[in-house]
Amino acid sequence: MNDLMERLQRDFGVDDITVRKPALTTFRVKKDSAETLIRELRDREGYTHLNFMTCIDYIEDGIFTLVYMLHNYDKKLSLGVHVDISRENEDMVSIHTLWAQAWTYQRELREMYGINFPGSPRLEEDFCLEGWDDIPPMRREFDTKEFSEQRFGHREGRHSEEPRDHMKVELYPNRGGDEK
Amino acid sequence: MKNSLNTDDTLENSGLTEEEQLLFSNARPRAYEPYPIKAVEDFANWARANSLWILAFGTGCGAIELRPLMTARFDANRFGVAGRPTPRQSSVFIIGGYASVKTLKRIIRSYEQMQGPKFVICLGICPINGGMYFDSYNTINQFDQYIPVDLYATGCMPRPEALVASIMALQKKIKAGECDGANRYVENFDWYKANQKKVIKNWDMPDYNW
Amino acid sequence: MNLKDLLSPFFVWQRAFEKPYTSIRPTIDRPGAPAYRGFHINIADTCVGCGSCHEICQNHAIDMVAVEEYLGREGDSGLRPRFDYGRCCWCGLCVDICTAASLRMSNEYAWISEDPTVFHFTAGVDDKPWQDNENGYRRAEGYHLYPPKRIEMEMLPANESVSSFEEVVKGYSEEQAKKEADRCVECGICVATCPAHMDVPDYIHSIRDGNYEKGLQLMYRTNPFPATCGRICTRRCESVCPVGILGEPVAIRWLKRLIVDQVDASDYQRILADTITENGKKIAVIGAGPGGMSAAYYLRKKGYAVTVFEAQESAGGMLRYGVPSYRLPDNDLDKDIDYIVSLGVEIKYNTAIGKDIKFEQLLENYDAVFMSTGLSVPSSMRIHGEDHPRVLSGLQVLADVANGRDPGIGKKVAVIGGGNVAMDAARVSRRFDAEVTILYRRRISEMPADEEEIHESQEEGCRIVQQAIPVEIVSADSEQQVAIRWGEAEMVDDPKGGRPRPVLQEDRMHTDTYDSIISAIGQGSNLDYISKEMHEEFAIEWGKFTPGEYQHTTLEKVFVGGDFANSTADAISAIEDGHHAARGIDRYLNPAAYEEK
Amino acid sequence: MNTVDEILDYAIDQEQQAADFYEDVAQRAETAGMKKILLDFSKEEKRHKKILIDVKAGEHELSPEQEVLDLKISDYLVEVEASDNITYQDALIIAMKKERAAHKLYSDMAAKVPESHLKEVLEGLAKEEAKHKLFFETEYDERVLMDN
Amino acid sequence: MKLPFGRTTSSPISTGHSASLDFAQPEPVDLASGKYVKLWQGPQHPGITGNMSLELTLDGDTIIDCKTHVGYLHRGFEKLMERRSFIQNFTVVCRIAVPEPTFNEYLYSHAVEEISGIEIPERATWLRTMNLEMMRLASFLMWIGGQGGAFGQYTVANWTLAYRDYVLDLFEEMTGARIYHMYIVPGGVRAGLPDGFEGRAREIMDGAEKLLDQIERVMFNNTVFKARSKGLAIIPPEMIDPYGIVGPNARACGVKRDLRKDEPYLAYDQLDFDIVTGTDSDAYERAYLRLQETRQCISLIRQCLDRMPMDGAFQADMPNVLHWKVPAGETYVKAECTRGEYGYYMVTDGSELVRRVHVRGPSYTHAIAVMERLAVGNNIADIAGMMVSLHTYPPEIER
Repeated sequence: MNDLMERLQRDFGVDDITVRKPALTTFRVKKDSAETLIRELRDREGYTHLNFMTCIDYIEDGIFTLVYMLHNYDKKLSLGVHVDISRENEDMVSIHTLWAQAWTYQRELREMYGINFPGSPRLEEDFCLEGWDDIPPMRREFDTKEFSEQRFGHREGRHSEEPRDHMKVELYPNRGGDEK
Repeated sequence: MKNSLNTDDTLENSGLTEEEQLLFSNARPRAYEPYPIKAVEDFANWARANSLWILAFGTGCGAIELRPLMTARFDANRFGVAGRPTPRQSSVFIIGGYASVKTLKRIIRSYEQMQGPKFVICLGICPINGGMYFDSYNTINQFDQYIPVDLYATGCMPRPEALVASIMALQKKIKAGECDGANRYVENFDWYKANQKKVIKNWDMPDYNW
Repeated sequence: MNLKDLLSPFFVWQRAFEKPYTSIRPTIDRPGAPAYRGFHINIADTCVGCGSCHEICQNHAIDMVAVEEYLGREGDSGLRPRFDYGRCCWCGLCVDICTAASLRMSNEYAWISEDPTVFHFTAGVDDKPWQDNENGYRRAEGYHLYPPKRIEMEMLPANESVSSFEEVVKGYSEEQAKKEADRCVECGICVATCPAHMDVPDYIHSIRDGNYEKGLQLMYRTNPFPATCGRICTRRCESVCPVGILGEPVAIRWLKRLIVDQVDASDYQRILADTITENGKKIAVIGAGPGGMSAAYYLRKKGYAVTVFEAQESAGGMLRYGVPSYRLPDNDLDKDIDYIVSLGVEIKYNTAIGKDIKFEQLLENYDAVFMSTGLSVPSSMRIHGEDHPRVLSGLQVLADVANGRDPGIGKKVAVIGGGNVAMDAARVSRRFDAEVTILYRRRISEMPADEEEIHESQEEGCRIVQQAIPVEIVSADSEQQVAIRWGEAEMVDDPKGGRPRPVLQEDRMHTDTYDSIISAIGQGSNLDYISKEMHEEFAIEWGKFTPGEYQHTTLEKVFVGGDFANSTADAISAIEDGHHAARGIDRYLNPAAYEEK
Repeated sequence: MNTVDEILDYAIDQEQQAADFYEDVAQRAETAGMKKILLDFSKEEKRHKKILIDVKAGEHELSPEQEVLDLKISDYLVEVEASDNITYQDALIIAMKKERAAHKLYSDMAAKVPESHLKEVLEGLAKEEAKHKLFFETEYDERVLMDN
Repeated sequence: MKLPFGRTTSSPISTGHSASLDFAQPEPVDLASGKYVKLWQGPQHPGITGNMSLELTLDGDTIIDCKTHVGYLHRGFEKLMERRSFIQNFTVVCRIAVPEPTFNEYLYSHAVEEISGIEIPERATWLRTMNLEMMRLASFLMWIGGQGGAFGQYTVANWTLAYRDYVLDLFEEMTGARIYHMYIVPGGVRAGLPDGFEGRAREIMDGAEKLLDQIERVMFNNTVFKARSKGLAIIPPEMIDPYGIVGPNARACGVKRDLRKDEPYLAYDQLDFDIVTGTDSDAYERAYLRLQETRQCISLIRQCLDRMPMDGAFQADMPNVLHWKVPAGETYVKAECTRGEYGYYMVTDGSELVRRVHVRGPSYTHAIAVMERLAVGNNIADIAGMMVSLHTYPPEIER
């Protein structure tokens, strides 16, 4: 494992290498070398299985972290390849030629985060949603509760009290911390 | 050939293209009128109550309990319940819990295609007040906003026994001639349509499918 | 295709002779399993309305609604959970978290209606057919969603503690405190119970965040004696803490103490940032105990010039002269008092009203007067021989020790009484190497003293004789000694209610000889400084003031608080009285500011 | 005292005297609070008197059989005087002692009289006084012996 | 013409994807010519497992193109989980896969435990293992019924679905619910076994074993079933990795991969079982393999009952879940569900809410990429049976 990591560091400049558990190591790679690195891992290092690919929205840093989880059946090791891209309209290299399910993931990411993967088949088609007219829902700034309340509404007749506030109002309205 | 009723009382079908508009009717639904003789209507209701054909459209988790219901252990066939693959042959629509917007569109289509008198049972909490997915961006919260509902059975999921109970309750209601869901749909058609169109943003089907 | 495969399916006929799967009457014959998670049952009388179920419900299916009959019950918010069966997913987390174990589930599962708006009910209040169902899900033994046990507090071992006045309770470490703070369910019932209505959940939250400065700020909003209360508070909050119903209550007092211990006194000014805008009005406060100093603090913050008159040579009142330093070290008390003084509160020590200054003078010279002179006169037993020189008062013993004087108790001591003063006197006596016997008229479980105090005094070797009624003090053979005749008591239930009453059994009398007898059966107020004429002006009953709203007395300028004006007679109540009087005084002197509200 | 009415008249008179006594002490009491307590005591005695008047009029019955709890608190306390600056504790002691004395008086009398109907009345009065004593003793137990 | 996978057809086809995975867009089918029919199957169609739809292009009754459409059951779980606390999420996750909620509960709990360093007591690992195997049994029973039903054998469906209900009865007793058990909770499980459970469980296992024998005779030895399933939708070994095929679908063509053995979790390393493999992954082989795995489940459940400690703690010491902060971390945990590798990827940031959870279900590839590929060239009548034979379950695709 260390050998591989050293080589990846040397050849691809990966950083942020973290051993999460014996069977899982994650590292970060630059967007430009990501596809080559993943292809290399698949073809030469035996990481032939793509468990999944997904995305984490770090809205506070303005980036999407794409995660490709690769698995080596012989060594029973998983590699989490992290790739940071900008949240703003940045394209990512498609890996649909590497795994047959990859384009589905890319289609999903397109829909849920709005990430573009040029060349990926059927990218613009609806995946889960239909007639979606808001920002991609998995983005952190999308407030699903508020959306649901506005669009679908809730049945009326609900009202709840906080025990603490209720007791203050009912039992000691003029006391307690009223300063400031 | 535009098989329209060229009166003010037609549907716009604005979701359809010019070409498609020719293919679909723009007639409004008509309410069911009971037989003028009460005994006949009662007999019809008795017959309806004892031959409830369920549309085999598992719209949500509820579908999982429909299978035990229909198979040997709970054997709903003895209540005259049978599953039908097409809406045209079905009289009962069981909404199996939550309905995503995408499914709601299909539900509406299927429901409108069903022959009247037709009945809707909502299973679980989600159609009542959003349930588990009350804050989801893709599931509706109050099913009766879109399709009239005759019975609700709460639970998550309601057990097959609760389903049997709700079928029995539905039978009772039908026999009493109180299942007017389909007529409510007709009477408040514009209200229902407006609600439906509020959540279904790509309305590309006729306003009334039958 | 072979013949076997063709014939094999006919095997199905064999099944015709087996028992069918079909259940004949499914809705009747098949109740849910004994532990089925069906519809909710709440024992509304056991429920305290803490709202943890509401808090944990991921579907927002539980509303806390007011139920009239439970409002104002001790340790009860008066709210009860109301379930929305258009939301509930029957996960049972509400049952798991229920602090009172009042919530459970039945094994009923069918509720069918044509109306979607009916699926709401307040469990245990609304009548539902499953309320009396015996089956259904309950939390399993050994399964917890919060730690039921308190983090143990490190204490000085009893054999060490009796030999010095070193503080017995060591206090939590930061890590321990974080763990203990984690146990809080943030219901806020304690806030209502705390006489001062401290923001308990909030400052506990600040411990979890490690933000002690915020914790200190929160505490000073309602209590300027956090270092003191963090040690010796009677902690009514803990007695109502819902976590304590099934486990041990959150150690609120020790957590409060931790916050103060974490903050250095020199940082108080910066953290609390009490800026004072003088408003030119003068207030006199009589008594520098917790009530007086609390009033002084909150009045000073509002810009009043406050002068405190104290008969003793230091401030603190009963906290200094009545609480031994192994419970409340002097420098911790000083931490609280010094901060109040640092805001510009003037204390006139050794100034007794009535003797050095006339009460009427204060009324003349100040815009308002706050009195909080407490209960300083020990009650007399009124039994024969009580004036024997070897009979001492508990308060006097404690005051002597606080002042560094030898209380002269001898080596074999009897303490009479079961309150905190009695316990303190007993434990102080142990520290003077005396053999201590505590005589109490009732049972240990009925002692008004703090449970921990009782426990620790026993640990330290005090012998408690319960149901012992002193009858007579008699002279002993030696002048240095004294004898007490006491009789055993039987507890008899009072048909009119109230605690069981001890009745002397005249056939079981004993006489014991001691070096001294310390009487600590209660205290009364000393109102001699108020002239007889002035007495007419006040509503005083049984030696105690019965103040009106905002601690206002019938005399326009005078506000009262503390032990002699409340029924609880503890520090935290006095602190709230002082605070409340400060509000009242501000309303009285500055009514314009309150008009709109 | 040979008739029931005579005995009752005596008892009524005793209650009136007690009420007068408290009123007298109240007049002399220095503090308003104390005054109020003593007047309350006086009121209590007047209430007792009312009960006895009712008994005499036949509207109320004494119940000599009932069990009345004896806390025995007053038995061992010192005698105190009704001075001008009397304390609450002492006022209660005086009250308890007074009721105790009355109880004892009626009990003694009941033991001496041979006529059963008179005995019954006296025993009834004794119980009545025992109840009054219990009232004050409970009060003492609650208010004075708080920590004991 | 001979198709690479599937059966022969006389019609010219345009496949969606070629073996090299370069996605050159296929020649558009000239629908206007009237030679071809476009047909939507689903979402309202009894032959569809769960709600999804297949957009089929037909030449006669042969499928020449298949596009899948999912999303009818999309509830946005991953979004919902980002705004619920760690304890609340455990009640949500089971809804992702209705036939097998337990795997979600276990994996979610396990991910949380792994990041926060909670060790669960031994008894809890056994209870979890048994729970998972019972779930597998129930799910396989339903699947066998489905496979039978898809080829017209409703008798089998009536048997297995009814028998599955007995397994659900066990669940009800053990966990308090039939479908959404919510039994495996972060930190352990919610309760031990009720009194007398073991006896009842063994009874039901015996019955299940007998039932499986009967099914083997009436379904697997049935000429019709054989005729329809043999040679249907063959998955060649070279498809396994590029398509990410896992579980029974992969094992049926001889790939010996099973997470329970390869990367043992819970108590699987203490249980005695072998990986079942097949030789030729067609619908029949896959079905037969699942039948054997169902038998294996029964054996595993019995082993659990034999060896499980019957007392002791079943929950680790937990912090107060009302404000539970899980330390920052990242993990991917997986388990072998009936369909193969089910996984939870979790990223936490030290707050009271999870930063990101991704649920990886095997149907993601089985129902889309694999399905689209295998459907081509098959008869439309077989499409339902083929879908069932891939054991797809849409909610885990769209979540």
